[in-house]
Amino acid sequence: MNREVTTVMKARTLKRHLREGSKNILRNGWMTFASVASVTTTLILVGVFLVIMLNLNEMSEKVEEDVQIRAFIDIAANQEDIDALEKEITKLSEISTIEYSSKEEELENLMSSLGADGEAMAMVNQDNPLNAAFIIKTADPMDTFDVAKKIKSFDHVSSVEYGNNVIQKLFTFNEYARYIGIGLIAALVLTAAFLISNTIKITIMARSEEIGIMKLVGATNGFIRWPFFIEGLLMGILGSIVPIILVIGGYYYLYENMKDRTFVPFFELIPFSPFVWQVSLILLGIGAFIGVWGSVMSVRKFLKV
Amino acid sequence: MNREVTTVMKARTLKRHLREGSKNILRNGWMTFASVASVTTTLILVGVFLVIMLNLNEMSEKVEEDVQIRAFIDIAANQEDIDALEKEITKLSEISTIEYSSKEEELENLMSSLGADGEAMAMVNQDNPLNAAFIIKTADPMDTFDVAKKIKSFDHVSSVEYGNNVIQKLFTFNEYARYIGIGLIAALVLTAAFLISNTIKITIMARSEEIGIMKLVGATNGFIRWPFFIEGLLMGILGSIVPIILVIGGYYYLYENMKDRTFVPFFELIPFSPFVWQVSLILLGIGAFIGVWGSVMSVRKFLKV
Amino acid sequence: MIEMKDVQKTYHNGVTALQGIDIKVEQGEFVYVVGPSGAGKSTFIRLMYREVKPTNGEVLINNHNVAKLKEKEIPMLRRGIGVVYQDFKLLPALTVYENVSFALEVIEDSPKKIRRKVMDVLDLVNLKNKARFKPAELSGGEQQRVAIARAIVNSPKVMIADEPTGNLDPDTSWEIMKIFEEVNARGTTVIMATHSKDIVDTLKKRVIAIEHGRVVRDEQRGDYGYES
Amino acid sequence: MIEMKDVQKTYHNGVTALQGIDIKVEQGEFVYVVGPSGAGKSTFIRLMYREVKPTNGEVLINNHNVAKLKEKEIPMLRRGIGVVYQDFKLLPALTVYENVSFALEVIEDSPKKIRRKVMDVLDLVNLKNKARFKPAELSGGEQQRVAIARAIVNSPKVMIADEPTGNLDPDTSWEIMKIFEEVNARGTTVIMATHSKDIVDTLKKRVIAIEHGRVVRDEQRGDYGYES
Ligand SMILES: Nc1ncnc2c1ncn2[C@@H]1O[C@H](COP(=O)(O)OP(=O)(O)OP(=O)(O)O)[C@@H](O)[C@H]1O
Ligand SMILES: Nc1ncnc2c1ncn2[C@@H]1O[C@H](COP(=O)(O)OP(=O)(O)OP(=O)(O)O)[C@@H](O)[C@H]1O
Ligand SMILES: [Mg+2]
Ligand SMILES: [Mg+2]
Repeated sequence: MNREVTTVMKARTLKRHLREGSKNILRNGWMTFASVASVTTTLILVGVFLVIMLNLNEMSEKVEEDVQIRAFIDIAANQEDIDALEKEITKLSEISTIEYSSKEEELENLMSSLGADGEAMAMVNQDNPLNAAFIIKTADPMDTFDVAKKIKSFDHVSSVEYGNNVIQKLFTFNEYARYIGIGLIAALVLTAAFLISNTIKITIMARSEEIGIMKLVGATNGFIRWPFFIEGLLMGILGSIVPIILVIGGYYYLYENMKDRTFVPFFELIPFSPFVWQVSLILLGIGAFIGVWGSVMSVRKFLKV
Repeated sequence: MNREVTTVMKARTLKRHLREGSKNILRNGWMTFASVASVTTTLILVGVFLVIMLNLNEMSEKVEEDVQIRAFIDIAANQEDIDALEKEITKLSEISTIEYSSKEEELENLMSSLGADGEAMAMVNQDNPLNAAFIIKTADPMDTFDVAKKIKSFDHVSSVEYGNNVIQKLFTFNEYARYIGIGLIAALVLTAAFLISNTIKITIMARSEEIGIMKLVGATNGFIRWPFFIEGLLMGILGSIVPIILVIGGYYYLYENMKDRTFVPFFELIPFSPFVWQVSLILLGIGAFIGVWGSVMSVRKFLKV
Repeated sequence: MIEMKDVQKTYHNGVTALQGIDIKVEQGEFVYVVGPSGAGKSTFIRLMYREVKPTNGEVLINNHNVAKLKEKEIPMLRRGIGVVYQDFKLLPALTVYENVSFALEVIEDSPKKIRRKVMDVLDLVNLKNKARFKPAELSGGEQQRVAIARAIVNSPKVMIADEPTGNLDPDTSWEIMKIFEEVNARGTTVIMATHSKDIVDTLKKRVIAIEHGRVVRDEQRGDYGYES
Repeated sequence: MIEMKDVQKTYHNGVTALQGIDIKVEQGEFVYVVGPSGAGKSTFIRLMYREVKPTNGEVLINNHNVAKLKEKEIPMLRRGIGVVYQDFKLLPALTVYENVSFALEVIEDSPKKIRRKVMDVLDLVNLKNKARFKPAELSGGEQQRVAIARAIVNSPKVMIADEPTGNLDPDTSWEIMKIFEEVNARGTTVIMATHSKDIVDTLKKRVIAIEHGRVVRDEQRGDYGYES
């Protein structure tokens, strides 16, 4: 009589657990509904956030990619010097592209960027006071500052510029925004996890008496836990359906409406597919994982009867 | 025997309800704890968001306030024309300030904003090709575009400029970000409301049998509802304590560490007081309101026994 | 005082627990309701304080149709009736004292009176020393006595008891019956569903026997009537 | 087979429900446990399937100390003991059929066997026609019979019943007692706490009387012993 219960489960018992787990979803109608509603709401929030944050991240990365270093070449430098400088710069491992821009190109560039002022200055064309320059991009935009500093120390470099002030500000700003975004997403997912498992915990708490009865009738912890496991999994999956539909539908709508209107250059959405499928999978994963985790953890508490 | 129960409550009964409501917090220990934990987590999220969003909003407003319209005056215009133009512009109701900037001031301005290029151009100073301009700010930065368009149509205005390209992008970007921010905050508060009242609903569901018994013993709906009202209020208030402490403490820390390091010009936090007190009050209000609302609404369902 | 006219009760699951019930109980009577398990005794009793509504027919308390009471009038009805439920229906979160006092708080009695009445009645059922215990810390018979205490604490006009001695030993049962007789002597109508042949045959009262949802016998000073 | 050595049980609230209990019950015995309300009968019974642990002393089942069982061994102990709880302890979300079959699913019986055994035992307690009902849709006596059905469905070596006839009319009680005797005749030890003087005095068995937490009498073929 005092043998331990064997831990190998018979196939029919697994079937029984699957059946019971699914039935429980219906048996505890109201409670299940409330739990699933919690999962749904939380995941909608997570979904919306994920989409926004990932897009903003993508955008700010694009903006940063536009950041280029402009190394002005000493007027006194001859072609040999310039070639030597180019080689030296190219040796820097952080560099991705380098391009030569002549005096004339530089002036044109300046004029077009100045708009009205530029036109007014067209007349001084003959007197071009500008230097030729190398336009350099780094593989990782974060290296811009370092690289610029290094280049500045090279021979025949009269001065170095990287973006104008505003872009620089935007740059720092973006960096912060991205950290904040990642922090928020993490906080949100953790909060979602806590809230969902908390809700499930309460519904299971309400059934602690039942769990006690099951134990008295001779059920092992595993036997009791299985249906809760299935139930949690189903609740998590059920709860992620609506968020997934909303994300797919909402993003489709947004994407279709935005793709032609590139009114702000770097305000461009990540392509629909496979992005939404990835986000959907993440949501499903969070829902299922937290559903299972929440219910299994909560049951544990009541198994010590 | 069939008289209706009077609805005027005796003072001692109110006292009884207050006592019972507070006791219930302890009686349903685990459930209460889970509910309060839900409130706490959600409000922390709301609090962090509020602080971030309000600050970002403030910052982007500051950036936008820097946006000014530069209306260049025709070279052919004489002083009379200029005076007339100034009057005309000043009549526009959206205008907040207007300032005259001479040819020389304009050139200086351009040179300093160009950095290295500007120095190179110092030599062309004598040949100043630029126009004099009015520098105009609108009361609401959102009016910038409209006002600029109007001014452009005025006589003796050669061209109109408002900020450079990047600022303009940033501007549109900010506008979107702000809408998104407001949307997120609203969504978050609504979600918080739903989640909290949902959690409370489940805990009360678990007590539906008790409510049924109370009704059988002759309790009126009001009599049953009151302690739940108190309980909900207390749970809401308890749940907002930790978020409030975190917001106050966290913001204090942040503010103290940031105020000297203005490494990014417009990255400046809203002053500590009264900002945190306002946020704290909002959190307390949300907590208390939703606590009460969640429990009273949930009880209603079970009063129809 | 309590009257049923051709009452039928069919539960939502289709079980007809009672049918064709015509019965009249006068104020101050003492009535046993007997019958086999599942006969409909509890349902008969539940109709009186409107835990269930009749599917057909009328249940009149003081000539008021109970089924037609407005939502707001129901608490008043129930306060006039002390009920000992077959499954006790104690509030698990409250102590013995609080469970009993709840019936008095509901009618907004003064705290002083509440205290005195509750302690008196707990003394009567011999549970004064367990006043601060929760129901889960009591034995079955102790819980049943708490339920009895709660039913009589506000001196109701009618007292209904569903199997009030099912978890009690004979000695305690007799003590409880003595209390019921005293309550009855003070003018309270007592209606008691029971399986105790001993009690019914010894303390002779009116007996209503229900079988398969119908009244099959209604005798003054009857006996339990089923062979054991 | 079941043995208690100087057992004492003090609940966490300080109530000493049992003390100095020395008792031995052999396999196949039929034992009544009697005593007044709150004497400690249920506690005495709960010790055997380890719903509660003794504060002092030893409870031995087949010479294994129940208090020393590992967490994993407890289900095995309980599967060998069929229990009718005083408060039934039915699972409210499950139907009558499911409540009974649960005891068989736990031991991973085959679905076919489960079906047959459950229907047989429901027939035995006369509830075959209520198999699909939830406990809340049953009368008190019907619930009690479901609890009895669950206790005997897997033919346990030991059957423990706490007041199993408290909500049953005498006729049904006798039917249940007949079932218990049959179960006992097949070799199952039966331990039954009861307040029914009738049953104890008619079906003479060993009687253990508990008062104030102590065994005050232990007789073979004893009688209920309390005056009514
Ligand atoms: N809430 C309910 N919903 C559905 N059916 C019910 C409900 N309560 C009782 N019944 C059914 O109504 C019938 C009568 O039940 P009732 O509780 O009135 O019997 P009883 O005479 O009190 O029995 P007992 O002596 O066992 O307590 C039973 O067959 C039962 O199954
Ligand atoms: N879970 C518990 N926690 C604390 N005290 C308890 C608990 N269960 C029972 N008691 C106390 O232990 C004593 C014995 O209770 P027990 O249930 O064993 O009595 P009993 O003989 O079964 O009585 P009854 O015939 O009324 O069922 C009682 O005084 C009771 O108050
Ligand atoms: Mg009944
Ligand atoms: Mg007992």
